[in-house]
Amino acid sequence: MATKHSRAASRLMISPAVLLLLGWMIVPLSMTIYFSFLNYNLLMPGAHNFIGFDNYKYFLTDPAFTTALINTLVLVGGVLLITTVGGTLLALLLDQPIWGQGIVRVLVIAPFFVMPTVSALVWKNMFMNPVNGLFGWIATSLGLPPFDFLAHAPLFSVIMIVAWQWLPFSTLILLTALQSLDSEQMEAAEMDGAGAISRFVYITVPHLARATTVVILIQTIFLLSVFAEILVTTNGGPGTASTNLTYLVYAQSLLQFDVGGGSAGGIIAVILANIVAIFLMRMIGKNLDA
Amino acid sequence: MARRVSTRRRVIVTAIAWAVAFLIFFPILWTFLTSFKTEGEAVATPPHFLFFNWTLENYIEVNERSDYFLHFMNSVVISVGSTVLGLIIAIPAAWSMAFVPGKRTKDVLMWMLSTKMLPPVGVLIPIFLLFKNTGLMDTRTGLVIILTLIDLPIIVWMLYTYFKEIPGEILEAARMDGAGLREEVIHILTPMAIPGIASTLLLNVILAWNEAFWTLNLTAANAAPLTAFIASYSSPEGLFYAKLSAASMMAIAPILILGWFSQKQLVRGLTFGAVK
Amino acid sequence: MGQITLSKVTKKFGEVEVIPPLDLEINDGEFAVFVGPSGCGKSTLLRLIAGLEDVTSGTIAIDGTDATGLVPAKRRLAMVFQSYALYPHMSVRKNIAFPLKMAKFDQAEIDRRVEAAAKVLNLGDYLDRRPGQLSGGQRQRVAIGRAIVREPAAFLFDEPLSNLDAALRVGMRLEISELHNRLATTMIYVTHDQVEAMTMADKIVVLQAGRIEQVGAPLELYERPRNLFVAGFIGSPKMNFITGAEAARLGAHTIGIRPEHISISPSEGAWKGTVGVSEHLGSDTFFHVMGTGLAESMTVRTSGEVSLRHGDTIFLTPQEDKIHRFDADGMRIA
Amino acid sequence: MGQITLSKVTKKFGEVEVIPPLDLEINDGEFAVFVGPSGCGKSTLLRLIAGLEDVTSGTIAIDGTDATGLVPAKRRLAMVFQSYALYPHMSVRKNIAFPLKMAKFDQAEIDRRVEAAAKVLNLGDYLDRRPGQLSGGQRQRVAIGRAIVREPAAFLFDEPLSNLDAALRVGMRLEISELHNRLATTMIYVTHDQVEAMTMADKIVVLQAGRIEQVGAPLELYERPRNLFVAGFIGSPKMNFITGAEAARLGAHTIGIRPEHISISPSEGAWKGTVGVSEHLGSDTFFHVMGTGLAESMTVRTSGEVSLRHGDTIFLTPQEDKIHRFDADGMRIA
Amino acid sequence: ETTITVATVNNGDMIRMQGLMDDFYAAHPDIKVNWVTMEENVLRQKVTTDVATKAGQYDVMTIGTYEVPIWGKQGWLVALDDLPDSYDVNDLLPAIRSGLTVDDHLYALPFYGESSFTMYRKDLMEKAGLTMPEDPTWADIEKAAAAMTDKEAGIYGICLRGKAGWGENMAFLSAMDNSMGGRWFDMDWNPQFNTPEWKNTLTTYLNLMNEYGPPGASSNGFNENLALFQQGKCGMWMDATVAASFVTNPKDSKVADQVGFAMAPHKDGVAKNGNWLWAWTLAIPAGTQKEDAAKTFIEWATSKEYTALVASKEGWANVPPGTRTSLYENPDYTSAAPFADLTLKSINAADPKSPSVQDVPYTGVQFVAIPEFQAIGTAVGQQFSAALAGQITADQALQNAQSLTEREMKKAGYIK
Ligand SMILES: Nc1ncnc2c1ncn2[C@@H]1O[C@H](COP(=O)(O)OP(=O)(O)OP(=O)(O)O)[C@@H](O)[C@H]1O
Ligand SMILES: Nc1ncnc2c1ncn2[C@@H]1O[C@H](COP(=O)(O)OP(=O)(O)OP(=O)(O)O)[C@@H](O)[C@H]1O
Ligand SMILES: [Mg+2]
Ligand SMILES: [Mg+2]
Repeated sequence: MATKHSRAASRLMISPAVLLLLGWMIVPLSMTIYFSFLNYNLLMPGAHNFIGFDNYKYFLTDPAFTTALINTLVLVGGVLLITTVGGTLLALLLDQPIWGQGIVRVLVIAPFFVMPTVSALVWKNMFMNPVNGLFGWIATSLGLPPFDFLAHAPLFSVIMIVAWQWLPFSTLILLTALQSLDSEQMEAAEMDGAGAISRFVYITVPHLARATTVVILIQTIFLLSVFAEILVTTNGGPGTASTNLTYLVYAQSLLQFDVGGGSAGGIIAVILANIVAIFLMRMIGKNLDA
Repeated sequence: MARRVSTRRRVIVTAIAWAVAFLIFFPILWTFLTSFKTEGEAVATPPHFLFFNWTLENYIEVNERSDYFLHFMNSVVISVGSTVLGLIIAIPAAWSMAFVPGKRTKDVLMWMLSTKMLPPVGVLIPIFLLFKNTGLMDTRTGLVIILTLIDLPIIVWMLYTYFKEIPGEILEAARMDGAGLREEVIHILTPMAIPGIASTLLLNVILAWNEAFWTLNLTAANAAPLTAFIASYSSPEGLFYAKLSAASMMAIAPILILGWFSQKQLVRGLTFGAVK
Repeated sequence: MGQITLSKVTKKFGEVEVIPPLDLEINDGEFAVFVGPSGCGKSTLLRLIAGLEDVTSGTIAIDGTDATGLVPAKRRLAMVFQSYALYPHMSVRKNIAFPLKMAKFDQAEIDRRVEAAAKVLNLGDYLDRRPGQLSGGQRQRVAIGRAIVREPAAFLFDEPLSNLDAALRVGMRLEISELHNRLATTMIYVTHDQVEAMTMADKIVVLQAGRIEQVGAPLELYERPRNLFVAGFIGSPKMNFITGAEAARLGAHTIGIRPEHISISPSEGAWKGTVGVSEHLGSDTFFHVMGTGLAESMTVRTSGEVSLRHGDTIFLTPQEDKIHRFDADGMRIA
Repeated sequence: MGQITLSKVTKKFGEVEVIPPLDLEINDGEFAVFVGPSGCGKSTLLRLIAGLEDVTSGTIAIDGTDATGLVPAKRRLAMVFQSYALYPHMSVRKNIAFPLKMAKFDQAEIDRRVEAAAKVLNLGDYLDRRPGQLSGGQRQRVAIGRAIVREPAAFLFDEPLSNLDAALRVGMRLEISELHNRLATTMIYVTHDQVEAMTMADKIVVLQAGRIEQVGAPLELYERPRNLFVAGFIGSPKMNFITGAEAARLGAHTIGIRPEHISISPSEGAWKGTVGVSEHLGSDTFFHVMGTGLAESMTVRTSGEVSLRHGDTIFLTPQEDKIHRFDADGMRIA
Repeated sequence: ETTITVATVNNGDMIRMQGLMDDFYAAHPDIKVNWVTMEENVLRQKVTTDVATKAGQYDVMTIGTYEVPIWGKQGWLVALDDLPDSYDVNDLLPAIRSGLTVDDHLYALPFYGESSFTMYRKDLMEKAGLTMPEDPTWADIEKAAAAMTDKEAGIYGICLRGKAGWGENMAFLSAMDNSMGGRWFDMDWNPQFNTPEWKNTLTTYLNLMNEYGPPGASSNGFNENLALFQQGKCGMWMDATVAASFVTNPKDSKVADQVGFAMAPHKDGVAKNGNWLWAWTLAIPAGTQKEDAAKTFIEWATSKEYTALVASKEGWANVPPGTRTSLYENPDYTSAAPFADLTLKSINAADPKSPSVQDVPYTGVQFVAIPEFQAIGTAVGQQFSAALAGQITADQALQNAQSLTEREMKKAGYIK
């Protein structure tokens, strides 16, 4: 495979993608870094003087920062937990012989196609709204006071909405993985005296490890930048109860038009995202090789 | 494992599966139903499930108010355009990673993916300024470029996992048969990877269709896709559930239908090499 | 202990009857080999015995007790699969220990048995590797190790060597034979390799389309095939079949003569023909002889090197006592 | 035309030298077979000739012109891969036409040649099928078809039959041999199957760890192996090797004698031993004879059925003129 | 032919205008209008970014009284000094007009204007045996709220904004604080959240909402409350005067004929009502290539003729209110709109130049007209919203508000 010709060709062929992505990373990022050292508010034109690390200082000491950091982790972790556990259970269910499997699959996959904005709007208004929403109605008809999801469990609500959107994804990957499990392996375990639960624990779960890693990697990429769902439902609130890093940076740069502060926040978010990325890559790199 | 599954068990499992699927699907169904209600019925307590006066009023009103077709076409052009452009760039890259792997191939792939983790808000203002200065603001071209860039890593990865499954011997055979690099990619690799390319295309059309940050922030009137269309229904004055539902259905229906028709394809491609 | 008795066992997949009613007895300690063309039901039969498929009707008894309704785990049988079906995420040690762990043995006993199995199979050095890091032959041994630790009543093998390369196959064949000699446990072995069947079996079961064509010791099948199918199936290169006048002369519809039972002469003999392709293996030479008027081509084996060229005329003489005679139904005429 | 000359060719993968400097000449029209143990560099050598890998040093000439730097497409060689590497998305016709299309032949010429190839290979009925709808043997033929249409200077085959089942393998082996007779084009064929090597080759190249151990006609290698490695590698079952006094008696460090060159007798002979495992194939029986004091176990082949039981005492007599003698370096003593 | 792009907010009057464009096109066949309708927050974010970076995506922007003075001062807007006589610029309500004027240049034309007042359910008041004074105090309100609340029946005595945002809950709370005698900053720009006035404001607000408000109030903004009120779930609602036409429109409102109006409440003894002043206006960003067409359009959209057009097509009750004196002198309007009187009164009562009974260094009633206010207002709004959701106490909220405002003001250099 590897002759001089093919190696040269390989370099040529990969370079457009690499160069584009490099450009995509470097150009805006260096502008962002530059802005992050300026006193630059969109609403105040004129000289944008250099202020050193002040923007970073303000961003990092913002009381909302720690909350946002924790919220980001809780959000990503929570959704991952729900989608992997739920996805596994659902995949197991769909792997059984059932009537109308095709239709069930179609129903289950549907949320994945829904725009985040739409799903957030629908959940917020038609389900979670305590007065007009269906959940409120269900609670009232059960004689309970309606629960105000977005006020009293804002982060949880956002997690639920996001998890709803991503559940189909994990379910499908895990289902495909499940179906790829060598049936001889299952039979071998059966011959070895393993019951249904043992087979699940010792054979199925390890078999799904690789698929789960991929689910985690892909979802983390998208979950780190969850934004529309928060903007539409809670605006990061009440207080900062559902503000994640992305939203905090958004609030800084687009609600306050503080480009300097927002850029500093963006850089911090980039750094944190890369820490997560490195961590994930380690994990996945290992698991994908095996 | 072809042992008998008792009918009773099958009935129970089927019932559970249908119930769960129905629950998962319910929000969409409910939106669908609500879109045919009047605003009053939309918030009625207790809710009306099926027995209400079905009306198309909301769809008519939404259509009058917004140029749905323009937004729809924008969405189509932007999502398909960015995906196709992405594929054109990604196919050679994936070829070289899959068939001429070097020591750093994996690192390059992982680096590419990590660019996807950059929070877009962090670079919005720079991009905004760049777009302004290059005249890309509010153009389909601009959005196609941006979405191509943000989805490129995913496209490369998906193709890479697909290409890796293609035996290198076939490409070598083509080389022996006198094919140059171009012929090899065009006549052999691409057609062989059609299922993979198709599912990559589908997934990325969906991702691009639903992308709501850049499409909202870099468009005004001309290039605004359906994400912008839905943004104008998010909380208007007065009762709006029915209109919101109608607009929502109009925004998601095309991709939902596409997704349903191609779900087999999509599922195969979605696995990102997770399943061997 | 490990006597397995199948009585009137049938198996249908949907409407298709893959196994018509079938009786079979495998004695304790016996090495039984199932052979037959692809799709004839070898694997299905093995899986019925293992309990991985339900019989459609009939009974399966193990050591005299009815096991028809038992789940696989309860039948005290161990199976080695064609793909080995090792658990890829467990070390060799864990793989081998798995059945014991499932049977709730205590750790000390597990360790003891795993060590013992590893010793028998020469796996000591690999206990902490994953299956992915082993060669084909080593994997094979792990699969066997997993089978032996439980001390089963019988072993079931489904084409365990078909994934190995030729050289390794020979080695593993001998190892399994030795293992059988050592453990003296009943083994049922599915293969479609002639040589494996002939060299390993105490008893060969020849199947065709789910029916048993013949059961017997290898040489018995070789020397006295019950019908044309068995005659053609056992032996390589294939027996030469001759119909027509020459067969009628011997009072048969078809006669068969193996390549090694024909002698060759440049000058005189029973049948005359011309040499076609000849294959020189060093130790033997196979001549394909054409134009004898008896069959399209007759294969003849000679030891060592005989130099005959393409197109040479030669004469063939069968060893009369080695001629097999079959009637119009293809059954042997005794 | 298709003369291939390798001079001082070496190949390193990173630091590992897989092929040390190697010279080899393959003549026009010759059928050369590369054999050797797994990992010895057979495929690598073939791929170097094909141009699918770069040589680290040395030159490869085809028909006298240096081809070392040429891309595969320019070398006028055709290759048949182990997996056939058919293009699954093209019909058989398109598959076969592909090299012609790449060479920009006009459509009429392409059609003519495809038809001709299809006729030669009996593929006429399948031209519009996809590879996925063909059997293993048919696929094999399509791969060959794709190779022959371009009328290459030479064909390269990398274990083309190893994916086929035993019966088909025999058939395809004959077909390839016939093809070679018909086309008289140079062929280089990699295999690790003894029988293929012996029956097909004009010239066998035995490789070990990238080095050529011996080059010669099949029977030459069988009868006069240049060293111990070749002696042990060619022939199945393996040659028996004896060292020590018995060898010294014949003025050698090691002597070798093939199983078929030893005769057996219950009462008298040169060497005495006891019968170990015996393998009855019907046509032949192999006895593993122990306790001779010469080697751990000696293999003896007898034709047909000889009834000896495990533990019987027997006497072996080698055919003196068939004894191979080797010196302390393992080289043949002429 | 010129195409102008108009960025606008998705509220009822604006959407109505989009349906009436045929009239404009008939008069100006050479101009085509491209609408970009957005939710308020998105709109604000996009037009601000656009105008500040001079991206030039829009030729007309819908902005509020908060932006106009700031942007006008920056030179980001086209001054509208040469309006034709037929436009009758002097007809604009003085309070509104002065809010859109910087250094004697008018920078935007008001599309509609509003103040805030109290809307209540006459039937429920009657049932409770109470009457609503025309100028109620907070004590009156609390009494009425308590009397009207019937949670079993899904009736909540009072609905107020709770959704965080400087234009959402903070609009209401800033105005309410004024009516309690408080202010945002003292004359040295020190935030005042540590004063008794703010404490009083917040505790009163929280008490009202917790006892008598609907569930989920912390995510209710204007629109959510409107929906609630229209369904008859609210006894009282203090909010923008424009809401009046919606809640009295029988097509959308179940309680159309039961709505009464009163001034925004105030604390006993404080001579300021909690009424704000706001207008949605149309402005032209400096640097647009299509200034003339844009001017033509905004003049049409804010003209008397447009008002008449709406009246003829949709009835007088639906015309955009609060911008022209002539409207309030028109008997057709005053008779169709029972709330006209109080609307005008409320608008006139609002005084952005001196919003509080105490002295302030800033202008604006429900906002502080400095660029930093959006950020601060929203951040404070989040704290108060969190207090309403019960996540923190009122004291904590005030304390957080105080410290974060100090922080931002320091960062911006107002205080050392
Ligand atoms: N689960 C199944 N459903 C339907 N038919 C089946 C099933 N399993 C096997 N069969 C059919 O039963 C017949 C016997 O199959 P079986 O696998 O036992 O053959 P085999 O002798 O093992 O063949 P091979 O040598 O190819 O492994 C075949 O015709 C096969 O198609
Ligand atoms: N791309 C490569 N990179 C590094 N080492 C390689 C590569 N390809 C082959 N090798 C090494 O070169 C040696 C020769 O390999 P080659 O494939 O030529 O053997 P082979 O004789 O064809 O074996 P087999 O009979 O198993 O096909 C082996 O040790 C192999 O590990
Ligand atoms: Mg089988
Ligand atoms: Mg090889």
